[in-house]
Parts: sequence; structure tokens; C-alpha cells
Amino acid sequence: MIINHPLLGPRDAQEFVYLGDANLIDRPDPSSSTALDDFHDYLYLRDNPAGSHRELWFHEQGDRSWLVVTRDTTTHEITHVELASEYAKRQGRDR
Amino acid sequence: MSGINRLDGGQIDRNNVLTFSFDGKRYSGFGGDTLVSALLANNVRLMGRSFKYHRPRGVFTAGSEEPNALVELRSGARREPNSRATVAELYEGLTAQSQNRFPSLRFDALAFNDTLASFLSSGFYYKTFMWPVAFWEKVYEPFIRRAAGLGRLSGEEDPDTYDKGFLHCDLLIVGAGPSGLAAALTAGRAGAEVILAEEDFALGGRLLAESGILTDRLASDWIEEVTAELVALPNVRLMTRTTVFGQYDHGIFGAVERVSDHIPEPQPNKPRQILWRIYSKRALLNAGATERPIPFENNDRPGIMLAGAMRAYANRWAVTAARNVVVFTNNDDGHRTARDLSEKGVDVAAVVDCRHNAPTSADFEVIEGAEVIGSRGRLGLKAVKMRFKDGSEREIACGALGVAGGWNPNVHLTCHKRGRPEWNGDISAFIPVKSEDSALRVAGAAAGIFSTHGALQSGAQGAIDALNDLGISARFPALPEAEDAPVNIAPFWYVKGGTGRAWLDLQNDVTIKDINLAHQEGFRSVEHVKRYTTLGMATDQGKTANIGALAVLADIEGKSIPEVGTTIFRPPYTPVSIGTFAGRSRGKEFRPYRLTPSHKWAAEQDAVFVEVGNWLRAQWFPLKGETHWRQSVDREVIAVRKSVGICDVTTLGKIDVQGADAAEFLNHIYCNGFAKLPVGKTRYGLILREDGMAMDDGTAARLAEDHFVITTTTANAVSAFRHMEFCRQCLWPGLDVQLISTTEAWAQFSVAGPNARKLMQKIVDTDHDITNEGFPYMACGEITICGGLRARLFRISFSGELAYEIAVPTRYGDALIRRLIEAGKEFDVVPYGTEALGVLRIEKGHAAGNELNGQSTAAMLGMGRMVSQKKDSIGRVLAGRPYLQRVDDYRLIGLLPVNLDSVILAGAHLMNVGMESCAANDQGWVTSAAYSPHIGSSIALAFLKKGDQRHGDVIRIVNPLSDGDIEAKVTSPHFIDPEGERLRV
Amino acid sequence: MRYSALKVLMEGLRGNTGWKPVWRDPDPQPEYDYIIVGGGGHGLATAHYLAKIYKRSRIAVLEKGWIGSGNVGRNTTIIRSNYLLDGNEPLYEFSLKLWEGLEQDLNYNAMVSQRGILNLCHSDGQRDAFRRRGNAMILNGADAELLDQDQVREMVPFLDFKNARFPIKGGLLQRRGGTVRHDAVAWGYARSADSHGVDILQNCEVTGFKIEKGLVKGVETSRGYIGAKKVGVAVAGSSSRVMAMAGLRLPIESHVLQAFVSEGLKPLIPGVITFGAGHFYISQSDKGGLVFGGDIDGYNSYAQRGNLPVVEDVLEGGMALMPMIGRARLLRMWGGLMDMSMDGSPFIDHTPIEGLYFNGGWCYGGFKATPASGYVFAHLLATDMPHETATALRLDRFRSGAMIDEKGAGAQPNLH
Amino acid sequence: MSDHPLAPLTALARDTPVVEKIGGITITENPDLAIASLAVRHGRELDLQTLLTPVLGEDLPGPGRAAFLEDTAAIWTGIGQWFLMSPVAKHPDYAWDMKYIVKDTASVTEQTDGWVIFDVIGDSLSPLLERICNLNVNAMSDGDATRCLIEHLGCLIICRESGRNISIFGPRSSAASLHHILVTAAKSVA
Repeated sequence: MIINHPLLGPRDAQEFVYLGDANLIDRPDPSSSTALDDFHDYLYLRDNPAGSHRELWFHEQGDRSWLVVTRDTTTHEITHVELASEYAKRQGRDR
Repeated sequence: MSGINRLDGGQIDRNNVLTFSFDGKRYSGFGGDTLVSALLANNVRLMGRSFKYHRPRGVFTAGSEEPNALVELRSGARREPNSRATVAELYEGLTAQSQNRFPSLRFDALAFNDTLASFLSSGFYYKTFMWPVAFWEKVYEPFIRRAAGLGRLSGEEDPDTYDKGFLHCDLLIVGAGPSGLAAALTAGRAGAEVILAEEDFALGGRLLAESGILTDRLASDWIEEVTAELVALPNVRLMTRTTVFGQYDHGIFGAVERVSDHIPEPQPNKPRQILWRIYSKRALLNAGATERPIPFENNDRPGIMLAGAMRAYANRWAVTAARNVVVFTNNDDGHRTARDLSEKGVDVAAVVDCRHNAPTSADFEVIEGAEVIGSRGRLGLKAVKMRFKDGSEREIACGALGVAGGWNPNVHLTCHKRGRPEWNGDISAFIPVKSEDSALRVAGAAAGIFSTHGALQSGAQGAIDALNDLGISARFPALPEAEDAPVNIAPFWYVKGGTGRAWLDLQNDVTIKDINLAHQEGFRSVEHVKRYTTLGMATDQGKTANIGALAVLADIEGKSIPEVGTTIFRPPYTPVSIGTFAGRSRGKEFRPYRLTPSHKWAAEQDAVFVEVGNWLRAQWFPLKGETHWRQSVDREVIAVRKSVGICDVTTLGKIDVQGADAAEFLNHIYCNGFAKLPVGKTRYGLILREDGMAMDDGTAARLAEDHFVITTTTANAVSAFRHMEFCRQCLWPGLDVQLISTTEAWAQFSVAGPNARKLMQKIVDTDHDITNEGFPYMACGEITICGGLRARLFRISFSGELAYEIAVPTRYGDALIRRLIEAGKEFDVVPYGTEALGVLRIEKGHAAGNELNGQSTAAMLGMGRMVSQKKDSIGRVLAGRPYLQRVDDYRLIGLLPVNLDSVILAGAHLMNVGMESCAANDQGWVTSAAYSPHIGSSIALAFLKKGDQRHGDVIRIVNPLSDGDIEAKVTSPHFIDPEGERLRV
Repeated sequence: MRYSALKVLMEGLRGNTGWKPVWRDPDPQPEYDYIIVGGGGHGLATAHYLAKIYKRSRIAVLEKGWIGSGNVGRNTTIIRSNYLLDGNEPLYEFSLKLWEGLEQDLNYNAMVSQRGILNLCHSDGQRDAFRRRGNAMILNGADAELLDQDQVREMVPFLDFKNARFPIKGGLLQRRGGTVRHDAVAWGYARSADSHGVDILQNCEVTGFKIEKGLVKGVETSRGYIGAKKVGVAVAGSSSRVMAMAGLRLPIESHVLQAFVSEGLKPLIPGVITFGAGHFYISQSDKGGLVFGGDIDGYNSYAQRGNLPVVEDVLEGGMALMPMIGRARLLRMWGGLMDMSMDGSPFIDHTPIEGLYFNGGWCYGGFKATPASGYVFAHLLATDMPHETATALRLDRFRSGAMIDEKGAGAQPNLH
Repeated sequence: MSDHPLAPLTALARDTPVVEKIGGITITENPDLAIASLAVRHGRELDLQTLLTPVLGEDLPGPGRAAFLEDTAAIWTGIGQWFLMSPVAKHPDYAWDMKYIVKDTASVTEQTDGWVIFDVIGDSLSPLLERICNLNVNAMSDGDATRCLIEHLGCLIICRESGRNISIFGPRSSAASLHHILVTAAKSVA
């Protein structure tokens, strides 16, 4: 596969390490009263769609940036790639 | 003179006579021959035996789709079983043997199976061999295994090497027949980066196999002309002997280039083959088509072959399988074979055409509305039996039969991404579907365009369309005039009636009867039929067989072929040598080595090295006279405890953590607190996974308010860094923190033992105070040594002794170890390896890989209280789950054998005294064990249920693998200096 | 119809005209007591044991395509019970015992061949872990032997002992491990289930569940609505897709695992061998093909096909372990769809929806577990109690923290 | 300036750099480059630039690029991260010197000994490179700098002169393996 890195252009997927569902960015609030359940759902449950999937790839043999890649799990077609840090900031994680 | 079946003409070099041997008999052929063409020239028709019935077989095709003529090519360690003789280029001294026969090709004992055929029908083995129970492994299966299989591997290491590489192009053109050449010409002239890959050793495809299909010039002239132009174009890469075997995601194709298979052995330092991963923006498939047979009774005799192959042998290689031939056809193409052969002086006894409107010929008899219904000649065809339209029968003597059942486009590559071909009634064949991302287009016969004119035109147009996607404009080139005959075919899939066997899959011996039987037994889906009968599972993946089986199924079910369905092809297009995929990553080069800064010095000391991940580390340093590793290790351990030892600990992961928020960041990473760690101090830290289990441990040294250097275990260096980057970029992107690995940049040595300080004081520059007061336990700092070399000093200890870790730029590591050993002479300093390191840490009760195996909680490791509840760190929340907090969980303990002579083995399990040894009574297991020269016995660390409350108890250590069962006392995991006084002196 | 050597002989003499369909092709009934979703090995085995052992009736197996079209027909055919943890080992050992009696139980020769499985170790740490595992196996009633380097060399002299990057230090051997003809497992269970009255409904895709007040009533299918008292889902690979129709999210990801077969060769490799310093395992089929595989591609996928990097990784391992296979040719590569669970272990449990039961999350363990999986799933469906060998395989185990993590890799499916 | 007597070794554990000539290709170990990594602190991009411009004479290079100045080179290595390189002789303690310049606008880390550097020079390097790494060599122009995998090793390739002169940075501990890979490939295409 080839991942179109937002800064470096098309890169071989071999340079990346796959983590999984991009929802892993949305780490729950540990101080919440429902934290235990929230963390269980966050860490263990997956939509695992047959189709468009937002997922995390780490450019380990590249610039070491984490990317959020939107990829179809039935065709492997990649429709969108962005820096995970940008995505995370949009989710308000830098606050 | 080579061969009584040699004809005039052909693209062979008659001045280049090559001698070769088959089954020990010597023959000669010409340059440009394949093994098969040369054998046919020498009147050899019998070339192999079938898989199941061991039927005598001859060549069936003229290409890589060959099911029959499989041989063991070459000899010794270079022997290659199942080599398709149809594509084996002849070279001087080539040796080949027939395979899957015993004792000889002409007489094969296992041909006995053939007489039992009716008992060996499809799937018979599922129905028997069940009694007596024990007989399967002992009697039935060994026999079946010996009878099965095809060729033999040598059993020796492959002596050749293989390369791998990457290529990039705008347009990959697969196949260099008329459409491929036209495409290459078009794209090449447009200036695009083009790769033209051809599995054959010559360019031209069917142009080489036909005569007179270009009407305004000789095909050979045009090929020459085009080749010359393409060679001259710097943007075009011509790759012959290169098979594009698979299509993968995003325009990536796998190809194998056979660099040295046409010579006896590779040149020195050169590979036998190269695996190319071709990264293409667009690709065009011009893989041509494969002819299909018309099965009839005993249609598998040596001498019976595809008509197109018969024609190819005559035109390209100037050979015929026999001097008198018959052609059996359902379309005009068969007549072309008859015409070409009779023009070359071969006696065409008859053309049997099942159509009623067959074209006539002045040169040979055409019998229309007729069928071939049988054959004679066990080891070589003697005659075929045919049936006229009025039902009367006649036998025609002939040495070869060409069968023309029409052509199937080679759609294989279009299926590799799970694309399903669709039926085209005009040519009665499956043609490719357009790939959804248009990354792969198809042209020429592969697209079902069978005329030469159509192939040329569609090839050029395909290139223009593909380049158009890329914004490259290409112009339609001037192309030769060529025959443009329409496909004139009357679908006729197999000869009906008859009681004998008609073969569909020649290699796996699948007959029409087998398909009927499978269907009768309820195997109706195409996939079921394939799997039950093994149809299409042979080395040719059923290239000449599958369509016939579909036709049989269609007739049984009264459906059309597309209604019955199709089967898609998997990579590779043709089988690829396993060595090719491995490339140079073999033997010692399987993975790169990582060498420590003291490696050269350690090698000079005759150190014994051990693989730790990709690292090579000194395991121990044997002295003269030491005959057993234990002597060396014990000596090293004792020396550390008594005086001082030095160990290269460079392999530990080192990560530089800087930034205004570095401390807060580490507070998230480690379960214990770091915010308040003073500058100049080091602290042990435990990293949990988010699921609350221990991930890794190490130390963090605070060199400045905004600067930490942390260590990870050797094994987790990479994954821990990845994890920290995830936390930095994805979870806390607002923190001002920067990470970089410095593992490689620093050579780090542990100097441990009561005399460690004395030794260090000899190399640390005097303006640095490293007394216990000036540089206490867990201190860290940046210093200089040996008169000005910048270094880092950490007062940390893995051994439990007074110890320092000293780090210098890696290039000075070699000099430093030599200096330390020199300076340490007065203290009898010893270098110690990973074994002694292990003993020392077990004596001290430090957890390592065997304890930190991803299945341990902080509590199990005795660090439950370290998990700070005052802050948010990774893993804190889920570590609070009931099962991770249960009181009867395992706890790390020490074990001391009751009988000091008994040996404890890591991996043994723990049982209570007097209880039966079984899973239900399992109390835990030994994680690490060693002989402790300090204690004078075997000692161990273990996880024991409620172990923290059972110090002093006696427990059994059982090792059922070797019937071990000894008693041991449960102790604290700290065998030496539990109070940690030695660390602080 | 009973199969036997005599029957084969008689039919041979009669031109094989008397063989009957191995299973019927019935029309769906309006309602069944038990519906098994998924006509793979596990689903068919479940139906077989439900009917034969638990004497239940009115059972149907619903298969969206042709039976055995999933992983039972795509795997590398290995059977073994060499697991470490008490949550797993009893189930796989139970499975191995069922394999050992399978032909007689089914009257169908699935070619269960116990030629042994050898896991190689290349470091002291690996050997310690193997000793812990081997002992755990024996304590759970399985067989295991720990071999040193010489014993390994004697058993498989063709491995690379002289030039290895990661020298072989020993191995964990389970002699009762081996291989089975995978398709025959599906066909054998189908034939037996059918003979016990189970309706096997092919081309019958489940498109939805009918659930009222938290109680399952039946399933919508491509062949119409079918009512059911109890529904058991065994569709590993597609578990998330199917269970989503019942509104459930699972601790599962779907990944692709590639497998490979070489051209047929004369006997070369006795049993199953797994490389401990890379991703590679291999055996040789009765037909002579080398059957091998390695690790999953590592990304979520439903495509049933993989990519080249993993192919190369696997074959680099192969060449490192046995450089004699360099001139053997790779004939075919394909991909199977894995239910990768969050701790690498499966689930056999009821769901929050009454009457709906789930069997999945098998990672690569599915094929070897087929008989036991079917047996214990049948037990659960019939008795509503977990079978004694499957008490730990609960869907909600991550809430309590009772993971069954053989590899210690944590909640990351592609590491299991 | 330190005057300690400890003698350094090259990454190939020699006193002097190894030079290999194979066909038209020369592979030379280059131990003479001091390397410091630079990682900009949050929101200090402009401050860093201001402090560095006098030293570099130009802006830090962007993604995938390297800038060569008379005795300093800068390579983009990641978002907000660069390698700065200068002769060891001039900067035996490069990281310290750089930290002095950039102050608290960036994190500086010593990287000199994290790497082995092979300078590969020849008339046509693409036959060699296409055997070892997945780079579209023909598309690489002067000053391109990119990470890539070479036989399982994460490396950094800098294109000094397109197709004729490149530097390959590899992990120092694997210097011998990387050297073997390069030499083997060079012989294979020679």
C-alpha cells in the first residue's frame, strides 16, 4: 500500500506502523465518575467497519509523525490522510 | 544434426548447436530452443507422468501454462523440480530428468493406479482409510505421501543468491506481444516512464508463433524495428525473462526477473533472479490468451497438444511433434495450424472440424461436422479415432493431434484484487472487468480482442488512455497492417458420449466423470467442485482446465456457463521460486546486526556473544582454563560483589525528553510521579499500558528543569518510543515536549562493585566530586573524564552494588573500556557479560524481561503502591479493574531450594506440598532462575499466588517436562542486601 | 449412507453411480428451535454436536455462500493444543481429543494426521517461556516435550544449524499436534449434521435479526424470514458486521492473514515446524505442497487478500530457517479474514440479547479449535451454561480485567 | 576544546574510514560530520529562525529537503525538527555549541554518534539504489533528503548531486551490516 503523507507525499506503507481505530485519540476523562466504563469502551470496543475506516499509522521509518488515515477496509482505497496532531487539536486535546 | 522432426525456418540459431541430456540420454538442439522444442526435434514425445494415475504424458502447450511437461531441471543442489520444460531455455550442458515416476519414465510402477481408476475416483480417500484407527499415520498416509508430490527438492541449501529491488514508472506494460509493443511505442514516444515486462526471452509474443499475420511486412522485421526504437528511448525499460506475477494495492505489482536461468549458473556476485516491486501510476495488461482443449476419451496421450502450440513449435522453433498430424477444432484457428504445418511439409492427415460450415482447403482434408472420440498409443500417439456427422467412425494414423477449442483471455492479474471476469458470448470466453480505480487497463487478446490488427490498435489506444489519466498526451503511432479475421467459433466444450475417461485437468488427473461424480454427491458450487476434485489446484492453476469443467457443470445443471459461475485466480500468475522472495535476507544476513561500542574489544577477549534482539552482546568472558560457562559467570559475579566489574549496557534504550512540559509529560507516561524530581537526580519509573498492565521500566534522569534522559529495556526501546510519540502527538499535543532517541549516540558502561568509586575516580576529572556525599545514590550529572571528554554519569545500580553508569559519545566507547580495564587492574576489575548481569539482578530481585512479559500488573511486581492515584497517568484507570486488584493474585517472590544441591529451572510451576500436580492446583511459576555463587545454591524469582504473604513457606517446584519435583523455601525476592545499604555507601 | 473401503470397492465396480449427495439441499422451514448463523467449520460442528450429543432437533445452519467458504477452507490446516493459559488450554486440548476420534465420529476421513508440531526457540528467555508453557500443557492433560538443540537437529536435520542469524537453541514439541484436510472437516460435519436431520441452507445470507423486548425471535435472510427460539452466531471474520445487525459492538477487529502453498514435492518435511525468530511456520500436505504462513498484514481489512511486504517477511523467515526450499516454487497465495480479539483469545458466550449467542474472536486459533468450539457452543445453546472448558471465554471479560493474553501484547489486536 | 587522550573509532570500528571502489561506484565512510538535532519549542519558530539565520545564512529547510551551506548543513527530519551538521574538527561538542546559540527556542540533542554515514559516488547510482531501497531515484533532485528502509534498516538518504552523489545515514550500531549491504548490491550491479 501507499500512504500519501501530508508533508512528504506518497510513502510506502512499509515505512509505517499500524495502531488501529483513530478513536484511540479520544481518550476519556479519567476523573469522570464513569471513567472505568468509559476507558473500557475506549480501549476495547471497535466499530470495525467493512468500509471507510479512520485509523492511526505511525511513520516510524520516516518523520515519526502519527497520521490519521481514512481507508476502505474492503478495497484498501485511501481517501484522506492528515496529521494526527492536527486532528487531536481539533478534538480539543491541546486544551 | 539436431532432430528428425526439425523443419525449415524458425527463430533458432542453427550455427549454435547445444548439447543437453534428458533422463541421462544426450541430445542436441539449437540456440533459441526450449527444452521441449529440442526434445520434439529429437522425436521425444514422452516427457512426464500425471499426478494421480501416473499416465504417460507429452507436452501440451508452448508456454508457461504447461500442465504436463514438468521436469527436474539441473542437478545437485541446483535441482529445480516441476520446471516447465516449455519455458526452459536450452543452454550448453543442460541436464533434466523426468519426475514423479519409478523406476523410469517409460515404465512407472505407480501407473498401476491407472488400472484402479474406478476405485480412486474423486474424494475416495474421504470415504475410507478410517480403520483401524491407528493405521492412518502409520500405513495409509505414508504411502499416499510417497505416491503424491511431483518433483524432488535436492534437500541441500540453495547455492544461488537472489536480489530484490524497487522500480517506479508512469506506465507498466505487461506482455510484449503485438498490443504490448504498440503500447510501449506509444507511451515511449510520449516521454512517459515506461516499463515493458515480458516473461519470454524474446519480444513479440504470438508474432513469433505465427506466420503472415502482418500483411505489409515480416513480423520479425517490425519487432526488430520497434525493439531498436524502444532500446534507444531512455524513458523505456525493456525487461525480458520477467514475469509480472501479481497485482497488489495502489498500483504495486510483483515481478520476477530470471537473470541467470538461461545459463548453467549465475556469474560471481550476480543473482539468479530478482524480485522487483514495481510502483506504477498506471498499468496495461497485454498478457495475451491461452488456448483451451476439447476433452475427449484418452485425450491425454503424448503427442496430443493444443493446436496453437503445435503451430508455435512449427513457426518459431521449426519443429513438429510428428511428421503426420491431425487437427481437431471448433473454430478457424485450428485451420491456421493445419495450413502452417502443411506449408512446412508436415503431412496433415485431416482437420476434424465439429462445425458444419468449416472452411475447406486444397492442401489437406477437412472433415466437417465430425469429432475426435478417442486415441491410441500409450507412450506416444499412434492414431486418433473420429466420428463423422452420420455417426460412422474411422481411425486416422498420426503421431500428433492439435486441438483447437478457442482461446481464453489471460485475465489472471485482473483477478488479484478480487475482480471477477465477465462472460463474452461472441468469443465464448471470460473477459476482464475494468478495475474500479482504472489502475490496470487491459488490451489485445487479454481483453478478448483476438485479431492482430485489433491487438495493435487496442494496445496503442490503451497506452493513450492510461497516460491521459496522468495528464500525459500521447499520439497514435503508425502501426503495421495486420490480419483482422473475426473470431469464428462454434462453442464446443467437450466430446459427449463414450464410456472412457476424458481429461479436463491433465496434471491433477481430473476427468469429466469426476465432475459428474462431484455434482452427484452434492458438490455443486464451482468452488466445491474444485476443492473436491482438485481441479485447477495443480501448478498451472487450471489455466487449460477450469473453463471445460464449468462447461460440464453448466450442462449438468442445464445452465449457461456464466450462470454456473467462474473461479478467480490468485497470485502468482506462474509459480515463483521461494528464494526470490527472501532476497539477500538469508543466513547471517537474515536481519542486520547491532554491535555494541565495546564489541571489537570484547571479541579480542574471546568473549562469547549472544543475540539479544538484533544486538550481539557479550554473554561471558572465558579465561584460559575455564572449561564450563558456569566457571566464567561465577567468577564474574563474585568479582562484582567483591571488587568491581564492567558491563556494556549501551543496548538499553535511551530517549532524550526536553521541553517546558517535559516533567508533566513524564507524569503521564510513568505510573509514578516525576514532577518533583530534582535536577541532578534519577528515579526508577514504571510504564503501564492503558490496560493497566506493566509495559516497561527504566530510569529517568533529570539533567535540567526542561531536560530528562530516560532509559527503556533493550527489548522495548522501539515500542516505548513509539508509545511516547503517540502520547505526545495524539493525547497531549498541547504539551511543550520534544523526543528523540539517543540509544546509538552514547556508549554506556556499568561500573559496579565495592571498588566502583575508586575506579571511577581514576578517570573522572578531578573537578567533579563523585564522593558519596557529592554524588549520592541516584545522582546524575554531566561531567568530563580523562581530561576533558564530555560524559554523563548516573549513580544507578542493577546489580545491587555500589555502581555507576558512565556514558560517552559512542566513538569513544572502545577507548573507554580499554581505559577502564587498564585503570581497574589494581582492583582486579573484570568485564562481565549478560549472564553475570542476569545472576546479579536475580540475586538483587530486580524484574526483567521474564517478569515484565506483558502479563504482569504493578502489584504482581510488588510495585502496586507506586501507581500514583494523585495524577492522570496511562493505565491508572484500568489498573483499577477488580481482576487486576484481586488480593489472591500472583506476587513476585524468591525461591531457595530446601536441598541446596537441587537446581531450579525457569518455567517450572509451583504446587503446594502434598497436593496433586495439576492445573487446578497450580500456584504459579518460576520466572527466572540462576546459580548464585553468593548464596551458594540455585535461586529463583517466581510469581506465586499471594506470594507476598507466604515468605517462609515451603513450596514444591514441579517440572513435569522432565519429571522435576523439588521443594523450596519462599523468600523475599531480594537475596542480597534487602535494605539496599550497599547501593548507598 | 455409510462410507467404508468395501463401499468404495462396490461403487467402483458399479461405476460410482450409487453415491448420494453428502448433504441435502432443503428449503428453509418457517421456524427452527436452533439457528446457527455461519456454515463454516464451527457452525457445522455446532449443529453436529447439538443434534448428535445434545439430542436437539429442528436445527438449521445458515450459510451466505457455499459451506466451508470461509476460513475452514483457507487456513493452513494445523491442529495443536500448545497453549499456556488455563483460560485456553483446556478448550484446545479438548479439541485435540475430539480430532483424534473425528473420523470414527463422522464416518468421514478428514485425514487427521498427528505428525507433530515443533515450536523452535532461539534464546534462553524463549526457552524459559516454552518450559512454562510445556509444563502448563502437561498439567492440563496435554502432551509436551522440551527438546534441546541436539534433539531438534536429530528430528529436523535440514534446518539451518550452521549459518543461522538466530541459532536454534531447542524447541517445544507436541507430538499429538499435526494437520487435517481442512475442507473435509466442513464436509464431514455437514454430512453428519445432515444425517441427524439438520437443515443446511446455503446461499442464505442473514440480513437482520428480529429482536423484541431484548429477546431474539428470528432472522431475516436472503431466503426470507426464519423464526428461531435460539440463534447462535459463528461467523468469525465477519463477527462485527453480523453482530452489528443486533446492535452490538465487539472487542474485535477484522484482519487479513495470508497463507501460501508451494508446488507439489516429494515428502520433505515430516510435521509442522514454527520459526521462533521470525514469522514463519510450515508443513507439507499429503499432496506434497508445502503449506506455510506467518503473521497478519497488520491493518484492518475485509479484502481477503494481502500485500507483498508480509509475503517477503514470511519467506525471509522460511529461507532463514530452511535454505533448502529456495528452489521450491510458491504456487498460490491467498488471504483469510481473521476475527482479531483484544487479548488474542476467543469468545463463546451468550449476549445481552436473550436467545442470541456468540462464538468468535478466534484470531488464528479457529481451525484447530473447530471440534471443541462446536461442542462447547452446542453445550451453551442447549443448556445455557458455559461448558467446563470454556468458562473463561466471556464477552465481558475486559470489564473485570480477566484477559486471556497468551502473548502479553495487551489491547492491540494486530499484535496477537 | 578537550584534550583528552581517548582515541575515537569510526562506526566500522577502524581508526581510519573504509573506502570501497566497486565498478564505477565508490563507497566511503564519512566520520567527520558532527550532528546535532534541533526541535523547536512550542510557538518559538520565529525566535529560532531569528537566532539561526546569522549562523545558517538562510531559513531552515522544509519537509524532505536539506540545505548545504559552506560548513554547515541542515536537514529536515520531522515536524519542527532538523539535523544540523558541521565538521567534527570545527565542533567537537556540536550540541553544546548549538544550544548556546538557540537558547530555549529549541531542544538540542547530540546525534553525532547516532549514525554512520556512507558517501556513495558514481556515474549512475540508480541501478544500485533500486536494489536496496524504495526511492524513485530518477525523481530525486539535489538537496532532497528522505528517510527510507534499506534491508530492514531505517536510513536517511541525502541527494547531493542527482544520481551521482548521495550520503546514506544509517544506525551506527548496524554500520557493518549496512556496509555489507551496500557493497553486496554494488557488486551485484557492477
